[in-house]
Amino acid sequence: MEQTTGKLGEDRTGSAPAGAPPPALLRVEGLTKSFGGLQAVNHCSFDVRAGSITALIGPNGAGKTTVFSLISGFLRPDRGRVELDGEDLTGLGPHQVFRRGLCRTFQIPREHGSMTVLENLMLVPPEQLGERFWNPIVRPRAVRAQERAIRDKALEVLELLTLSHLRDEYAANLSGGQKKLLELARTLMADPRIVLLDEPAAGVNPSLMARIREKIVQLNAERGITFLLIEHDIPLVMGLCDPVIVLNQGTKLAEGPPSIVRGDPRVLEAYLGGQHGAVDG
Amino acid sequence: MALLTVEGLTTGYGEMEVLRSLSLRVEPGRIVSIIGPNGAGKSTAMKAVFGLLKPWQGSIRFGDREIGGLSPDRIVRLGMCYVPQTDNVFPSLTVEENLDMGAFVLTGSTKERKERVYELFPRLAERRRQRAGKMSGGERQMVAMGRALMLDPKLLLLDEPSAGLAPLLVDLIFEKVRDINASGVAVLMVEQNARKSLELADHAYVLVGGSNAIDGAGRDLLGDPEVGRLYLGG
Amino acid sequence: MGMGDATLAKSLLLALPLWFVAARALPARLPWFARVALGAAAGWLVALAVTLVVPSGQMAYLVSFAIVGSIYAVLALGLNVQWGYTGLFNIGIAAFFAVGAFTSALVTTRMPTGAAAAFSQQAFGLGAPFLAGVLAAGVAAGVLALLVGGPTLRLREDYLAIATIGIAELVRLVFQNERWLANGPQPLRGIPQPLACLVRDPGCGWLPAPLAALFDPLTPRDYTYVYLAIATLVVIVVYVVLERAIRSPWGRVLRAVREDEAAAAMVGKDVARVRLQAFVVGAVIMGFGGALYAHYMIAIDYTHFDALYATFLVWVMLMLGGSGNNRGAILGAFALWGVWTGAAFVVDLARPLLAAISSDLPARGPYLRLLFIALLMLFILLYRPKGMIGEERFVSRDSQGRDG
Amino acid sequence: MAKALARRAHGPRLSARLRRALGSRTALVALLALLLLGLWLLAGAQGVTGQRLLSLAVRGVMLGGVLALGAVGLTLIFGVLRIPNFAHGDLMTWGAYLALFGLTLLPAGPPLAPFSFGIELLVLLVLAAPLVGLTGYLLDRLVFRRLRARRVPSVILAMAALGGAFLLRSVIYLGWGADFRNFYTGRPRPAVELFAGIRVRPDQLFIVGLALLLIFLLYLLLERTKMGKAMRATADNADLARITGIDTEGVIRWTWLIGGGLAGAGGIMYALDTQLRPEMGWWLMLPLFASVILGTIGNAYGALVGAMVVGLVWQMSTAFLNPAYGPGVAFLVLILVLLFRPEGIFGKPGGS
Repeated sequence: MEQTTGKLGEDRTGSAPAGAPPPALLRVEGLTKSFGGLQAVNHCSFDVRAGSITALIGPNGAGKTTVFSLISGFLRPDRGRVELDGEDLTGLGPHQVFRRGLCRTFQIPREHGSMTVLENLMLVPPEQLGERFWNPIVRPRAVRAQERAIRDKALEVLELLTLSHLRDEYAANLSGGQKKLLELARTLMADPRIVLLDEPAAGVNPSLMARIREKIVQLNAERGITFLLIEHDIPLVMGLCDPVIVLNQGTKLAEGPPSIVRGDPRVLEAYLGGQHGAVDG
Repeated sequence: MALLTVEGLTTGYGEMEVLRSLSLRVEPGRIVSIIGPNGAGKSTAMKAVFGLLKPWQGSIRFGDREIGGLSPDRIVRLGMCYVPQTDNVFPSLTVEENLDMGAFVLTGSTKERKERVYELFPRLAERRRQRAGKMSGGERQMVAMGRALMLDPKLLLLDEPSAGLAPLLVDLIFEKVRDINASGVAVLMVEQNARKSLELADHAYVLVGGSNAIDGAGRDLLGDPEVGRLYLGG
Repeated sequence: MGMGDATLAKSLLLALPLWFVAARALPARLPWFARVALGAAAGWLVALAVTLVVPSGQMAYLVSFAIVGSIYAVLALGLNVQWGYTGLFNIGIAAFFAVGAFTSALVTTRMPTGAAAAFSQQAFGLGAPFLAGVLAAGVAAGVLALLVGGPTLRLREDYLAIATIGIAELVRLVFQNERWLANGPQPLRGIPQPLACLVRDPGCGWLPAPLAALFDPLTPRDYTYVYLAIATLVVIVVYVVLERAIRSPWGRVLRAVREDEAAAAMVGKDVARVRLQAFVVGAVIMGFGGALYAHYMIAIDYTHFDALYATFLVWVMLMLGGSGNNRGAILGAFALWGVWTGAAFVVDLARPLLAAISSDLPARGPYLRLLFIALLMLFILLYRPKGMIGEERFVSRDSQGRDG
Repeated sequence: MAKALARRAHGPRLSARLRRALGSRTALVALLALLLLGLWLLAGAQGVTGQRLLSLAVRGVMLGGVLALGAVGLTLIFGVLRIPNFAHGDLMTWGAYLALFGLTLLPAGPPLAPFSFGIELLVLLVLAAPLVGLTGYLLDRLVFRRLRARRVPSVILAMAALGGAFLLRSVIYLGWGADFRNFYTGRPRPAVELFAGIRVRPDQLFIVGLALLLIFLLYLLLERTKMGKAMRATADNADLARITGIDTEGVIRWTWLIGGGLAGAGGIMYALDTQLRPEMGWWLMLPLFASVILGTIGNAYGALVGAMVVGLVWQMSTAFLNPAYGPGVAFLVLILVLLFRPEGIFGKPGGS
């Protein structure tokens, strides 16, 4: 198993025959991380298929958010490897991972509260001309032209997520659910290949939740964005995601279509507490 | 009379409401467990009881005294100790010094109390000169529990004592909880390991979405299919 | 030559900063050319009135006050980029200030020759024009910032403070001890005054005749008027450039990093690089301030760049005016410099009282100002953390959705 | 073999591994040893005799002792209260001037041969050092405590400390002016031979002795007393200390009294060895912070080790460098630590 990574893995992505299962866009292998004696993530391996909406579920403390942080470069793994479309991401910083098309959101939204919604979005596109100190002075026209283009794109994204009416509102003034939508909107400004959503439904009222869910489906279908999401709202996961990956004790416990995972006694066991369940049945 | 009575407790972080009108009771000398799916507000309930979060509404009574809004150091002096889930030892202090810190508010010799803790956790007695930061997760949990016991509390709050521990250690920790309880200390604990904690608890509350869903004797809930349904959402 | 002629030239030189202030103060709905014209008229009228009304002795004092105020304003603007917009705690302003001053001095002076060479040493003297000196000052300060910021800006924030204290000390030690570099403990003299030909007798050859005639009545004693125009011009240019940059995507990224580092990294911003950029830009501006100082003083030595004058006062200025606000930085610089110089008069008046307390005290009276400023700083921190006008809330230039 | 190769492919990138290796404790210690060796060789190449180098090393230990008195307090305040105390150097100055003030009040006795000072300086040491601690605590009550209540970030605390530093210095300027002063003017301070031709002044031996004594007393306090353990506990985890019922106000009080007191004693010793100047403490700040960071923030013993290293490097460099650059050499040590192992010798990698 271990030997099959290097070249072979690349070949697989490169020349997948038609009809074969779609290749893995994101591949996590043997990821391990401990904090002061506590093993948060333990030889965790899984693949995320391109074009899928994959869920990552598991009981509290299973290491889900840590896995997200390891993938997106906010934490360095002690061991293991993260690959995006065959490219090694391990050890890159968050901004480098971002530029390769992998965006994440936080469980508690991290909006820039003192900026307007529109500014929050306009911040996102990488390598903006005006981000270099001298350009606004030396090349004001080019900077403004680019700003306008970015603004148009931001307005489009806001339109898509039905947030247009809030564009000049300071982000700090948004409701919890609106902030979640804003997080999603920010990832869209980067034309991501894959988006990691950390509990998109937490603290969101049902009607807004329905909208977020609808948008995820739409973005997945229309723009081909792959989603990997951590979620505690099990009904939501069951209706939206395929496959579902169950994490327990920092490692993958089960994976499969929602109906099968749900019927898996090991999963219920993990939730109700019997780590033994998995071992001694 | 109940040792701890929580009635209609509502609180949260910032603007986010996490607990909605939560009520629970702990009788003297009992083990009470709070279980529930992720994000149900279990740890938040614990923090609110211990004064780490200000209640927005409702009352928290310890004995016959209202403690809602008191600071943790005042609550400690009333006889309630709290063991947080993580970062619960002083890593650069030895085991013995960690225990000394537990008895900080006491004056006079604490030797006898320390011996009692060592009796309960012989493993700590062997390692009393070792720095807590160099110990395994299970040993740290014991140090933290031992430190809380130094004050001879009437009520011990445990936040997920089994989190992150290997299966064998989980059993050991639960055994210790039983021993602690047998020495006359009431225990209120939050657990993700629902099955184990239900086996142990005299009474248990299942929290869903920040409020009580069901409660009952631990053994009864253990066989209740409703509990599994609440976890995996119907 | 009559007095009246000099008044005209002086008032024209004074009109420059007033023009800018007036044009800014006029309502924005007026077209820009109207604001420029009205501002010019208003600025010149005020300048003329001031020159006519205020006695020339006091006027000279006011002008030199305003020059130093302008130099401090440049330093405060530089610090505002670092602290106000990015949250970088630099307590080694003196380092960048000193490097700027000595660089400009070395670039613009000539190597001492003849007898002077025995008393005065310096590593090089290019005799380059003032502008080249200013630019070189900025570059040198910026390179120094790159060297200090590189290893420290990726670490926790207080490490930068410690490293900047260190670099300020190191820079001071170098200029104090290395005689070959910039005359060591002795002052480096003969730093040229830009545009001095305006007040000298042959006049500036390149100036068109009518203008030359206008400035003709000025005597070398009036040079400070010329320098005030130069100093305020630098303040205006730095201010305008910063305002533009801060309202561009650059400023947006800076604010994002300061407000929430992790969130900025989440949207792909290289936090360490953004910080380094802001740190360098701030240091370059401080370098300009140093150049401005050197050419005003004509002779400089290491004692001019101690932590009190070159770092602490600048901090209190920015905090007093309001960090995160360029107008606040300028306002704070002038206000505190006013307090500092004004306090000298108060201390003078209090001399008999001080003498009554202790015979040593009158001579140490000036230190009362330091006591006062230190108390002021603590007061601001405790009771008025936003300063006089507070942080400015704005959105970057093209981020308003309304006209889109 | 194949398995080993595969494992390598799974491991972190080469750059990351290299960084980890360079950031290890061994690497840092080796680096510092190399630095010292380099200084030694450089001095040797310039024709400095071995005896003089040895004598410089002895002086380095003495300077290290003075620095340690400041650094230990600084690291305690940093670790327990999270205040980067930029007023610490000026607290040292304050101690020296308080002693100078006391000397004008007390009758000057004869020197306690072979030392240059009389019994009165020892009395003043005992009086002035606690006063410095009290000054620090006062500053905390009036300034830091209010800022803490607002939960400001640590840079704001650093800024307040900077304000405190200049406040203290202005008081010193007002009281004593800007001139250089000495505790005793005109007293001879002959050097005696220690061993192998290494000559030191007896005062300097006293300084080292006192520094070691005070640090030993601090060791007893931290390891044996309840308050000392509570201080270490608070440095470890302030939130946990609070919920355990530790008297955090008492911890704050004692941290200032001890940290400030040690700074005061250090200032008096430094002034005894050199001179009194209002800026003397300010210029010590860089070596102090270098010692603290080298020895890991919050670790009192680390600060002692750090101070010794800085003292040694400082003195050794004077063999071939203008002695004025001593504090600048401390800067070099600081930058090396920040580049390779910012958590210091005794810290855990990745911990702040």
